[in-house]
Amino acid sequence: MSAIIELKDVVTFYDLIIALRSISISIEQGSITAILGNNGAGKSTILKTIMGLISRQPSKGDINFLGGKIAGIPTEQIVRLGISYVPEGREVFSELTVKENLLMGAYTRKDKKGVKKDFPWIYNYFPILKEKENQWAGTLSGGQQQMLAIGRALISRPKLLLLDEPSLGLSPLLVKEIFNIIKAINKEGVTIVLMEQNAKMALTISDYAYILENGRVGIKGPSVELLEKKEVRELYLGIYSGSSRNRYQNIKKK
Amino acid sequence: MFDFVQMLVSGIASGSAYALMGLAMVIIYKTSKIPNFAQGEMALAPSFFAYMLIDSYHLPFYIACILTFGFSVFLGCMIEIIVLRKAQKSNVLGMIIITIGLEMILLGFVSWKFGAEPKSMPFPISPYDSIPMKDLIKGTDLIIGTLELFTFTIALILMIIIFLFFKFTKFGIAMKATQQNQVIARAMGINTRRIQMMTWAISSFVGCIAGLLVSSITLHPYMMWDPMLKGFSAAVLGGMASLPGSIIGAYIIGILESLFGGYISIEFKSVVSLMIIVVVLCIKPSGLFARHYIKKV
Amino acid sequence: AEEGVTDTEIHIGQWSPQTGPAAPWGAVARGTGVFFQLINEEGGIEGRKIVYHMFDDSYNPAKTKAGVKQLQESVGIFAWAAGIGSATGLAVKEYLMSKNIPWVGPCSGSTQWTNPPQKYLFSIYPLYATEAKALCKYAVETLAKKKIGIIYQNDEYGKNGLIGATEELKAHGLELTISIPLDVETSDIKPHVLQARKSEAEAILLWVSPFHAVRIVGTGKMMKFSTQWMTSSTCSDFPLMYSLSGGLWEGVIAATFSEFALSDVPDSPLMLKYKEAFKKFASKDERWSVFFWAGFGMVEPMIEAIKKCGKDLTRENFVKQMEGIKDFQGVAGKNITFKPFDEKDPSSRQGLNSVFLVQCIKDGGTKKLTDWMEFK
Amino acid sequence: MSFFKVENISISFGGVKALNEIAFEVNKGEIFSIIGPNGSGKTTLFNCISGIYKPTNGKILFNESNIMGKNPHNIAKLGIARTFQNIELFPYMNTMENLMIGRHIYMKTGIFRAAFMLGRKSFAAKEESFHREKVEEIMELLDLQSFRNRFVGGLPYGVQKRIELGRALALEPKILLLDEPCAGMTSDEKEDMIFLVQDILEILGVTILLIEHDMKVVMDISNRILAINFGSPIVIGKPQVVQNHPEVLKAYLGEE
Amino acid sequence: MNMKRDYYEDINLFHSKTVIFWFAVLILFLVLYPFLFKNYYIYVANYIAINIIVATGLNILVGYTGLISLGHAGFFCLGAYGTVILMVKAHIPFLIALPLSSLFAGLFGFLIGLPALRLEGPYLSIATLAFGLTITQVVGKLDFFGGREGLHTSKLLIGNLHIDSDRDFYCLLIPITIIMIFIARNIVRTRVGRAFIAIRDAEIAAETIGVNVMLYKTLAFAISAFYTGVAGGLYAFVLRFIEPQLFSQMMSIMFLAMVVVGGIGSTFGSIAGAILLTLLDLELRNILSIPYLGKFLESLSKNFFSITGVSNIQFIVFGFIIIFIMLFEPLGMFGIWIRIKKYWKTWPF
Ligand SMILES: Nc1ncnc2c1ncn2[C@@H]1O[C@H](COP(=O)(O)OP(=O)(O)OP(=O)(O)O)[C@@H](O)[C@H]1O
Ligand SMILES: Nc1ncnc2c1ncn2[C@@H]1O[C@H](COP(=O)(O)OP(=O)(O)OP(=O)(O)O)[C@@H](O)[C@H]1O
Ligand SMILES: [Mg+2]
Ligand SMILES: [Mg+2]
Repeated sequence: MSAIIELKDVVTFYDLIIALRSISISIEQGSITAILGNNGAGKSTILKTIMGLISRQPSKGDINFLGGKIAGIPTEQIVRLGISYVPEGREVFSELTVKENLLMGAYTRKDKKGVKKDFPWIYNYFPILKEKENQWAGTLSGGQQQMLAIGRALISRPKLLLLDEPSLGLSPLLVKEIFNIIKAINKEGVTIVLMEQNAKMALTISDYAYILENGRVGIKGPSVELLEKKEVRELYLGIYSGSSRNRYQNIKKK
Repeated sequence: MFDFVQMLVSGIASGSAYALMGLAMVIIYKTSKIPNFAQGEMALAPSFFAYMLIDSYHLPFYIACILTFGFSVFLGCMIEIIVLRKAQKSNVLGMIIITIGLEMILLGFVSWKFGAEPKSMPFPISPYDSIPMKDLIKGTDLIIGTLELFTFTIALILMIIIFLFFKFTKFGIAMKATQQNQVIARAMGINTRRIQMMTWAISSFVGCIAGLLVSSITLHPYMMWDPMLKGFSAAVLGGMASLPGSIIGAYIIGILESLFGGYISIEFKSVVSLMIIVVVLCIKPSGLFARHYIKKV
Repeated sequence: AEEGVTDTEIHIGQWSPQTGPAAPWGAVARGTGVFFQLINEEGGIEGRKIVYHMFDDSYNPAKTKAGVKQLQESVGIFAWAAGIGSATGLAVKEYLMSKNIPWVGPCSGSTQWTNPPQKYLFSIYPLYATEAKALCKYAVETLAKKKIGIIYQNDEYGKNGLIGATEELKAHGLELTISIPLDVETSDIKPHVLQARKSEAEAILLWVSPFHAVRIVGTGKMMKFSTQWMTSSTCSDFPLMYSLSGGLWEGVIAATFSEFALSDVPDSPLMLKYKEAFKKFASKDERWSVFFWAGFGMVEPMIEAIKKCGKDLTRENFVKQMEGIKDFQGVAGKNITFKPFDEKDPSSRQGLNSVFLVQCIKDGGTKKLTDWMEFK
Repeated sequence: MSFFKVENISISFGGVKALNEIAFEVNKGEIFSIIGPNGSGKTTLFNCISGIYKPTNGKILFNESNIMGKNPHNIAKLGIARTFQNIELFPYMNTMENLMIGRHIYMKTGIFRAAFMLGRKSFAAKEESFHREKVEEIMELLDLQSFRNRFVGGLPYGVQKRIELGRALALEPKILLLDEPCAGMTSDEKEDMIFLVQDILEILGVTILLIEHDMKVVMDISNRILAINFGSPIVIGKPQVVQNHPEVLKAYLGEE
Repeated sequence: MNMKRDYYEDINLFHSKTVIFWFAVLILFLVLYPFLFKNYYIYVANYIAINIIVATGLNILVGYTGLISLGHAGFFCLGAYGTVILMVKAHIPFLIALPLSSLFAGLFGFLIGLPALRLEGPYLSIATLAFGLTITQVVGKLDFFGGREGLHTSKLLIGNLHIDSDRDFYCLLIPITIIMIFIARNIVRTRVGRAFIAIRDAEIAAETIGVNVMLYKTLAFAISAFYTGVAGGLYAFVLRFIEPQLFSQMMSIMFLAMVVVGGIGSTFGSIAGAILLTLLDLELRNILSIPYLGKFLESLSKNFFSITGVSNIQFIVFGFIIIFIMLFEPLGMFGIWIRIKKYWKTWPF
């Protein structure tokens, strides 16, 4: 199998602050890739860089999608190539209704009929959205907004789906659902990149994973292997040996 | 009684120009959340352009008109590309000041080129012709200006076309999406730049029609100030985000002013109608036809 | 020597709105400029050329004051000529008077120039009330109209018109049938015309800006309201008004105070000279308009007084010569006369009290209706 | 006598009942959690308590007095503080100032005293220094000193969450409402947050109402839990009880 | 790390010795100013000082509280007329009349603040605009206020001192301005100011942390109206003559522009904005007398435009300057100042 998207030595700045220091990532066609890391490690920045949402970035390096360079192209064109994106923190259009939000998700699609057919498909995954169809997205509950953001990304029928913390604020039941949905969509042939704090879940469903540390790729490898690694278990899965209470006290003393 | 009807009719007549200006402002507001204070001057410049074509180059009115439409669209696009696109980082207040700056520049150029003396535009319909309704409705002496009827028709047609266009294309929703969150709108594949450019072009075109109609009465550099302000008030009364709202708001203002002038105080009619708008807004904070959004936390 | 005067130069200043909504009035100051060029071309006065300092105040009194101060202090102005607007003038009046700087011919018919009279301020422009009186008198006596109304701008200009009309009608035992105030900034005048029509007035005075006047007359036609429209000298630029109104201005009667306005009498030699100067000095986009020649008329007496001063051009002497002007006849006005300063007598500083009436005929031409009518 | 009590409050939006006859009681010094599926009305409940929404009926009793219908700022003055699901900080203030807003109700400087803040002896200056010291203590507790002069807008998510908590603590609340404090954190950081919350309880003796979707967190630290669905209460009780309640399992946890 | 620190330092107006030094230099300059410059420049300075007071006050409303106003000329009008009428008709001395009428303006500000509790953005701008128009219309209508003919101010007496010339007035005005700026600075960096910013940035959060939004929004209106009223009262004595049309819509827009071009939410910015825009407004009329440029513009006009409209170039330049500033730096002149400071700090590295 070949790589659908490839980042080569990508460096990204926010003004003068460096956020990504030479990141190289390659994502296999049809796979689920997880990217993990602490707060501020640069996960969201990777996605924003791919989407071209940070102006004049990446400042170095290449991004190739399906063999073509996409670094520096306007966002809307990148989207048209078949990438869709669930931003961090929901970012639904709050003064559009749920339905209109979904329509915007399908903005790049030309087949009106197909879009119409896909609405039930989304509503099937998230029945609550059907119920709230004509409600302003801004008045949805946090979790409902998250569902909307995911639905909005799905309805564009992407080749590559970038998910930034899709499980944020969802109930345990739905978190499982989401991961099932992700798997199901992946089965339909969509490549998925997943940024997650819920490392355990992420590693369970993904094929390959990268762990970022401070703007660099720290550990990478097939997810099954990472699940076994001691440092991963300790730092990202919260499985410790010894009393963790003391650990926190120690940190505080530092 | 006929007095009342006559006042109503003339109120509607003066509402039409406000309606077009309001419409033009709403179109821009819908994508960028800025009240465009340069709207009046964006209508002024094409009107003078038409005058120049007719006066200096002796073009027939209709050809000059068509060229002027082209000019207005071009002007709208250029303003967006050269100025507003560069101002993405500014907040709403900054944008407002930028539109005020634009207003000064456009006004300055027009006055520089044409001087301050009023001119008369050779408009095919005289503003002072009228259609007496005597024959249509027996026993009345109701009078409707020909130009007013024309303006009214144009306003309605334009409104319907624009309304349908926004209603039945994705464009309308995409505009709102752009207004609310440009970055995410782009991430949905919406070409926000093109949308913004188009809205400026359309709005400039609508404003240009308003300008030409107003200029048929007199043509001088400050002629659009009052229609712009009234159009803005009308749009606000209707709810800045609603196209039909701006039209209906404009007619409400026109009628209110007319009735106030007729029955209560002719001097304070503008002020009183503004006061009424404020009272209405206090009851419906987002205008008559826009839903009020309260942020949920 | 006196401030602003050298052996070769006399510095004279004027403010005017060249920008902003009042900019059409700015033609006055440009007219004055052309007039001074004519004087200089003829060799100046006693070997002194006039250096003319005109600045734009956008009709904003704060800017007027700034400009006057700046010129006064940096250049040193001998005297100020004309100056457009009541508010702008009132903002600098105190400053000029306190420094004993002469100011001749403020370009508006306000009562505030001479009430109370100021030693260094000479007003020429006939009071707006005078014009209204003349019109009313004509309407009542000659046209035999009984029902006379007025639409007036709700500022000083309009209100003086209202006062004049009321007074004159009272003298004839009449009252105004209707008086309709009009806000300066409004553009919707239909309610006004509707009211006027309802009153069935036979003659209506328009004490409004030219722009509003045209619209009122036009809307009147639209509303099938026929009456005798009458208006002030402000709206007496018939060629312009005729073209703006698409010919509807025909038949309107206006008060005026200069032969300039007339197209039905042959030009006097003086006038020919002025027209020649206009062709020679004015820029090509300038029009020979009422406002433009007002710029000539308002300063003629001033030049006369400077001439009379001869070599001894001081402010004191200048004022003395101004006071000595009696029955002066330039192109504007009739028998302009000033008197020695008397605190209690406004007429000592009001030079012109006469107007005459003209009617607009085809293509903006004029028909002289009356001879000079004087009101004290 | 109950410390804090909600009596049968209801509210609806456009005909849909977001809260339906919710009632519960919270004891002083406990951690009381509220769980429920998305859109079940948890945040709405917080909004009602803090006065942003006005319920249609029922009562909210705090120290026996009804606070329902009061304005949010008056409720805050009684000592009820909260954090938000989506961070609601003041992005153009630095951390210190964000926390100082939390001291707002304790300060007395009005415009006149502020206007004449001359030298360090003036009332306003003394008050300002005093409260800055207080805030410093909170910053120390939450480990925020390194951000004290940074605008909060560009700070990492986790830090912002902590600042928001700090702002609420600066109010010296008697009751603290936490809306998903651990969302978007790694398990490591969650752990820190848990200990932090427990510390707060220990040191400051604040009563805590908690909304959280991470069951591990909820089960670890709550004294009692209220589960709601579609705005109606399912069950109130000890963690184990709630965790094993069949309806909770079905609607929320998705375990058989 | 030593946590014990002096918190007064945080809030001290002068953070360092250099700031104190420059402040002293500024004061010295202001004291010498009337002796160094011509009367005209003193008039300009007075005019600027008045606009600074307005901008500082308006900034509290627009910059700090985030509410827009297009009607501040109305408050300015109230202050001016209030002061003059109290002095002319009721013979109240200036030093009492000015605060009284400013308080009156502040009261009006409070009333206008009431609709502002529900309105925002364009809706609020129309509401304030309506207020501005109404005030001037009403004042122009009532003969008690001198109608459209305007009013002359009476002699300005403070104690036995005649304040007559621009220089005298400068001596009165500059200390008032400095005090007003100082007070504004103090207000915005303590509790009240923080509450304003909180309302601007996150209203609901501010409410739930105990900020009385209703009170503070109306308070912001009242304070800024008070400031504008003070400025209005002083303005009457700069011109020595007032009439309703002075207080036009354009004036309100200019006030807003000063705050925004200066940089919203910064007192320094408001001062800079007021200085720049006032200077442009007053001095651009002289653009045609600039050597070479003036000649060039005139020949340009002759060939392509019209001579009669040549003065309108000042609008064009004005427009370009404010657009340029806003495009270059959304935070206005304050933002530019910050950039320069940064540049100097890192210079020459
Ligand atoms: N708009 C911005 N301006 C300046 N710095 C930023 C901005 N956004 C992010 N950063 C910085 O860039 C770094 C990476 O941020 P990023 O948002 O990519 O982290 P993340 O891994 O997604 O963290 P989280 O888990 O909190 O979402 C952080 O140090 C952050 O402070
Ligand atoms: N202002 C509002 N207008 C309309 N509906 C609203 C409003 N506020 C809340 N709702 C509705 O009320 C329901 C409860 O919302 P709430 O935010 O309380 O959910 P929640 O329990 O906090 O969910 P989550 O865990 O997803 O945050 C939702 O269906 C939401 O759509
Ligand atoms: Mg992130
Ligand atoms: Mg919630």
